[in-house]
Amino acid sequence: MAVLEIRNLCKSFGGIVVADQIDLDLKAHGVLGLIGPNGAGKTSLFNLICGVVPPDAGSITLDGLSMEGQPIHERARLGLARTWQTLRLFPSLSVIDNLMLGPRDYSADRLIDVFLRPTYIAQREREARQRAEYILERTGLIAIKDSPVMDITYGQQKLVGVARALMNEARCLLLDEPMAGVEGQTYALIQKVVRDLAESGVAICVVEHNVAFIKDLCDEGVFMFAGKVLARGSVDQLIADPHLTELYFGT
Amino acid sequence: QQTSYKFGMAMPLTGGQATYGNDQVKAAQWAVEEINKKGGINGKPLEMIVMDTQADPQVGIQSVNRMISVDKVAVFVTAWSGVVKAVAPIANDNKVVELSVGANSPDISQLGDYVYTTFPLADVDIRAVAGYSAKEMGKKKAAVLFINNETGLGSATVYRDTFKKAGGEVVAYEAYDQKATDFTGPLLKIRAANPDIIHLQGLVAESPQVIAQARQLGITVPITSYSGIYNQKLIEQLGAAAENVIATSLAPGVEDSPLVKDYVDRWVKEVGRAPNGLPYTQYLYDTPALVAAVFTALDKKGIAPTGENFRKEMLAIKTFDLPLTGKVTFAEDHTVNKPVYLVEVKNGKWTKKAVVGQ
Amino acid sequence: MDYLYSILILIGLFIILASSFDLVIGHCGLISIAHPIFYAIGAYVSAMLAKHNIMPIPLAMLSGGVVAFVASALVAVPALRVSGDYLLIASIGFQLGLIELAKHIHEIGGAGGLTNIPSFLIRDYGRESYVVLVLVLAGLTVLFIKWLTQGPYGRMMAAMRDDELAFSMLGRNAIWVKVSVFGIGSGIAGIAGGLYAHYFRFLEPDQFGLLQSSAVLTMVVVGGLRTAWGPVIGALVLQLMPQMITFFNLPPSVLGPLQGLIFTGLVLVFMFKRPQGLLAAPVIWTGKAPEKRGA
Amino acid sequence: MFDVAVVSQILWTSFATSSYFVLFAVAFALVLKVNKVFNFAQAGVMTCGFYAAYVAVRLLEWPGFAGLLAGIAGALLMSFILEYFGFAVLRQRKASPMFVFIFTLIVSQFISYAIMLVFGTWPTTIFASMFWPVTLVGGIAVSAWDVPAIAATLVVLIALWVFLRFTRYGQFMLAVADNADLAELYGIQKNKVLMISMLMAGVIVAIGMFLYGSRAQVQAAAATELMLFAVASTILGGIGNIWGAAVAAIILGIVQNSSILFIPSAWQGFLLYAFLFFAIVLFPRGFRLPERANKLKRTIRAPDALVTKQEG
Amino acid sequence: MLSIQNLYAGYGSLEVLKDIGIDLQDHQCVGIFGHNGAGKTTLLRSIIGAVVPTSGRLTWDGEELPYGDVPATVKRGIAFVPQGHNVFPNLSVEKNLVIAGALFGEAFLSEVLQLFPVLQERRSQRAGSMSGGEQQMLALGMALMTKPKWLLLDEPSTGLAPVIVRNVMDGLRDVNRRFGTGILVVEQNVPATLKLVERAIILKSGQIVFDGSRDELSAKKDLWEWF
Ligand SMILES: Nc1ncnc2c1ncn2[C@@H]1O[C@H](COP(=O)(O)OP(=O)(O)OP(=O)(O)O)[C@@H](O)[C@H]1O
Ligand SMILES: Nc1ncnc2c1ncn2[C@@H]1O[C@H](COP(=O)(O)OP(=O)(O)OP(=O)(O)O)[C@@H](O)[C@H]1O
Ligand SMILES: [Mg+2]
Ligand SMILES: [Mg+2]
Repeated sequence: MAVLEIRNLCKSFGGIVVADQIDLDLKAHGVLGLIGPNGAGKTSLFNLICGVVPPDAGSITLDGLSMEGQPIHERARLGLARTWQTLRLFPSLSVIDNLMLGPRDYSADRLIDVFLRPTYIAQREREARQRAEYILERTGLIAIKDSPVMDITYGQQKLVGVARALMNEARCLLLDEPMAGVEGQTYALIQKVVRDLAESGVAICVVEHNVAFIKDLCDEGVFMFAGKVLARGSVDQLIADPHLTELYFGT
Repeated sequence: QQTSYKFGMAMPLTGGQATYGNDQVKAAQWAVEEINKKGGINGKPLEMIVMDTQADPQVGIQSVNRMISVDKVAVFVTAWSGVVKAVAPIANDNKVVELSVGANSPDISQLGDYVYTTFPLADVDIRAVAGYSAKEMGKKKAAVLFINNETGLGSATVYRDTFKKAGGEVVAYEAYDQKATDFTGPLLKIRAANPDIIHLQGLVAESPQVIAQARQLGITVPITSYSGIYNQKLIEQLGAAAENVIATSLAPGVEDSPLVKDYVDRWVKEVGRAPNGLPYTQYLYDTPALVAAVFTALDKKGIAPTGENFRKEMLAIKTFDLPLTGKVTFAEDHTVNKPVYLVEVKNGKWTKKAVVGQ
Repeated sequence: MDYLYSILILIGLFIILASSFDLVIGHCGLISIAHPIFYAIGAYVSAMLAKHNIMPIPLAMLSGGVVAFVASALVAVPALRVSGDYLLIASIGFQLGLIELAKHIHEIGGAGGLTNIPSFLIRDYGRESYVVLVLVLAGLTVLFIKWLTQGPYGRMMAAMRDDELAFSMLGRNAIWVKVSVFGIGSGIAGIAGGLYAHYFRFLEPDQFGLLQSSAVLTMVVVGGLRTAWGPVIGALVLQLMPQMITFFNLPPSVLGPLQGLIFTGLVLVFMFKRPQGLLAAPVIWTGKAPEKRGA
Repeated sequence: MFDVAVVSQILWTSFATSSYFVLFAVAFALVLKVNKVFNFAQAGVMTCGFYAAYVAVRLLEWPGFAGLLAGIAGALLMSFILEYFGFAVLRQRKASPMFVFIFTLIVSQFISYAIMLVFGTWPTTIFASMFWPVTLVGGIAVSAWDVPAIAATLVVLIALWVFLRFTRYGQFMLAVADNADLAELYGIQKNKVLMISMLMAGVIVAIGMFLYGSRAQVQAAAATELMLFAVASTILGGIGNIWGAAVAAIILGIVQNSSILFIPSAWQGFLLYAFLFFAIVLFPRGFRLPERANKLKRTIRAPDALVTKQEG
Repeated sequence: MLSIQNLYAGYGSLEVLKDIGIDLQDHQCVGIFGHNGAGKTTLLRSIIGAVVPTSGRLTWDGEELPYGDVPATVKRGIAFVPQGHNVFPNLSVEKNLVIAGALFGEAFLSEVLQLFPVLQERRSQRAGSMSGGEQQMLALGMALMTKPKWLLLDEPSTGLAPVIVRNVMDGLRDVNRRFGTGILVVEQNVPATLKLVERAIILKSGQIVFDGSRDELSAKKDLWEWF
């Protein structure tokens, strides 16, 4: 059964159609690669799923629950996590503090709890810190865990974004160009992290222009163009299609 | 024994009201110099401690506290209703006399044993001008235009009630906002009501403009106001439009007393202009004289000049004859009563019209 | 001595006001300058409750805080949805609107002000006791805010200030955080209002206008935004400086403007010398010292 | 009460008086947009402009036009000092926006005290007389001040529009407003552009003050109140939208003047603020025009082969 | 010739670049590669003047570049496309291009629009609402509008689809040939870049570990492993 189901999703900005009757399923244990030329509507699709942009029509369900009209944070609470193409880290926090906000545990978020259950909150903090350190370890960022995020390189910032999304033990994870600007050596590392996550039952969707990366990572690919899903199949199949190749790689 | 006698002076020296406060303090200062030149309090100098209140209660509280605790004054002079009320508990608690000069809110009389006013309350001159308009000038339909703040509202009510009682009818009763820079709306409403006299209760800052706009809109009936607009500048600014404007004064004018004339001449000579709010400065000029009179009496008897003694002695003397404002008598309700002088702009000059309640 | 006491009390009250304002405007990044109106609400509510003997004064002060807390929600819930600069104007509208309203309500003294507010503690234990009370409460406020902002909740506020969208995407409710913090800050201001009312015993609506806002804001910013002790230093310096200037013995004819000139001039000098505030906040949010926050 | 003559008189006069509000609001909005400063020191600049004109006309007895120039010079000087010795320094030292805001607040107080010290506190006007003769136009009293004021404002607005739209530095201002650091990468000198925008605001404000001061009395602290109105207009007009601020200033001006016809006078102040509050709650983004997205279209298409394949 | 000698630069106490010496011939195409954090961005930012070097010399044809004065450097003919946040988000695409070129002589707009047809299509769109890749194209176009003699690019292919990467690389080669613009490009996408550049420099922890022609790099098997 699909974790995330998108049916007949439509959205346009003026004359620009970014989602044209999109139907898409994200399955547990799977990594779906989303490719397509610039401006195809990939980021917009993520924005629609997350509630950043309201759709013109269509429905999105997560684990069978409709997400219509839910605000962003409610969707995240249901088990949706994403990274941003434009980073969106918290510049006034250090790397580890950026991650510490990630866990999908909101029981201590109410101000009243700060007064009433201090020990509980302290315990939560410890757990979150352990988890953050574990994830930083796995993504190779542990050495810079206390640096301000503004002082680390672009490539590292990208990884912090991915790591922050990993903190949320989400049902469905959306990665928007996680590798853009990241050095080649890190590819294997991230691929392993993402694959492990998929194996643990998470549905993952990755947007990437680095086809080699997508090919190694994804079970299946989707090709988008001008807001439409043009094709779905294994990444090799997509690349083999001469029409898609022309659109995406040029001739 | 005392080597000098101190009293406090807490006035707005900055902020929106400083226009008046500064000139009033200057007047008081001249008076203190005068008194000291004439020998002070039996040869001992009279000292005035000046503090800024910004006409703000909180600042006023601090200034007055400072004068009482640090400078140990037995009596202090202050003005502006907010400050006068805010510092009243301090005066009462410390048994220090508070002399209000120019706060015209009627509940002054209920502020406690140590709070007195040397200035007639607001209703005195408003009542006089309303009564005079209805009775002597024979006006039947009045319009009231006032600034929408506490004093404006209070005075407007007094005018309306008095004018009605005197047999007139108030055909328009309009307020404008404190921040307004244009007065067409209320003026048009007044024009539509077709009054034969208009009473304007505003601040110096905008009153000339209100009159100018009234005349521009073709309203030619006489306009009365209170002492705020009684100054030479109004005539300069408005020219012919100032004709038929009537103001009040709670103190004798230049024509009534040679001392006042000397006083105004001194302003023109030393400062280059007439004081802002002439009558108020006259009262302030006279306050040190009042204080000095009490101190002198205490000094003669060899009584320590504490607030308590000051109050007792002041009430014992009861009536004071002061240089610029004439006789003043403290009434049972802590207030004083005075005659009201009416002045009118005629041929480009302020001319005396009448004295009410002499 | 009254002079000294009233200065100490005002310093204490301004420490409370400035610290709680810093919580709202600095730590939470909510640009509202209406803080004094919650101070006013606390003051008026407490004064009225005590004046009419509805409850004992300490309870009345607390109720003032509670009413301020609730009132803040009136501004926060609708206005925070749009956040940023719009909160600013909504808050100004709320502040000046309430002040206008208060001027028209006779029962609370109208524009002329509310007099004869019962005093508290002073009669039985002397003024010193009130000074102690205010200063102790000021200390508690500072420590409380320090504790709150250095804990996990402080981290949430920092993140929300930086990027609300990314913050929501982590499943956290930005509006709720803002409303809560705004409420807490306003509630504290409300209690301070009660303390003011029962010492100075006179309240006037115009006291709580934009002048007061800018005074408190200056304390926070000149002292140092987002620092525990910055607002304290700001309150101390900006409260004491004008008092010291009154001892300069300036000639009365130029006294007012000159005092103002010296005061604002000195503040400008401070601002140039320390453009991050007298105490500068660390570049990034740092919680409690790491050794403490570990096991 | 609601006859045509009254309503049109009110509309006309409030339209004329909104001229200076428009200027103050536009200047404020410009500095907010380009320099990213809530410049409360504008009150100080306004005061300087006014008193410079006052000195020229009343004390030196120059003609009105020279007075206007003097006013502009005064405001320019103040703006220059403010930017060169104030904002530029603080910017370089990386002061936070809130800090700069407080700085402007203190500067404006400082200037007002300094002016008080020199000129005293008595309110005054630029010309000795503040009475402007009126002509009746179809029953409406049009004062000799109204038409020149409206004309001057229009001229300023058009000049500003042309400047921002067609001149190089106007374009640079937009760029610096958007991303000042990036602008430097295209050879744009940030400091110069920011200075120009401050100076332009100075000129605009001086003209506004000249208009205001020839009709109403001004004293050292008066500018603050006038400026607060500009702030409200700027925010209502949508921050970053200079023309929105101008429109908001006119609307606010007219609302304030004509509300007397509908609202009991005692409640005017209160209702104005209530209006402000609810305007924000109901129109949270200011009175903003909808974005012009409709013109956009994709012209690059997928090859037909693909589209048919998908459908088939 | 753009020459960098004994350059040291960093942020506060952190020293990022250590003793960098590079001579860049006019009209050359040079690629800089290296790990995340190697100091590539810092190097470009020092040249353009956004980072003030702690020591060392930056000269162009013997003249010192104005340290720390970005506009002056740019006006001399050096353009820089930073990584991310590199367009004016609230202005239209066309305005972005016009403003970028305003200080640099007659319009060059049509050439740029030809290179990136999407920009032509979106002339009136708000730049901030464009997709990541579209913004990257716009930023490149803006840099070209300044008709630079040297073009410094910080990871220009980030977020671009392969077809566009190809276009960009072709376009850059074209610019280099037609106008003689020197190109200094920092890239992670080594294969694509190697088709463009004739010389490659590899940075490691702020120091140059390799500087040679493209063929030399291809020959060095050990360095290849490294990527
Ligand atoms: N708010 C908006 N207004 C107008 N057009 C928009 C808006 N947001 C996105 N677009 C347009 O919609 C199209 C799809 O954008 P989107 O960001 O989803 O592309 P993408 O597939 O993620 O591309 P890339 O790979 O370059 O990141 C783009 O052409 C973009 O210009
Ligand atoms: N503003 C800054 N303040 C402090 N340190 C910084 C700053 N910018 C970069 N650094 C540090 O300088 C070093 C080099 O950074 P630089 O951005 O030059 O690397 P890079 O080679 O461009 O990496 P990437 O490929 O990830 O963009 C890094 O260790 C980084 O943490
Ligand atoms: Mg995208
Ligand atoms: Mg880099």
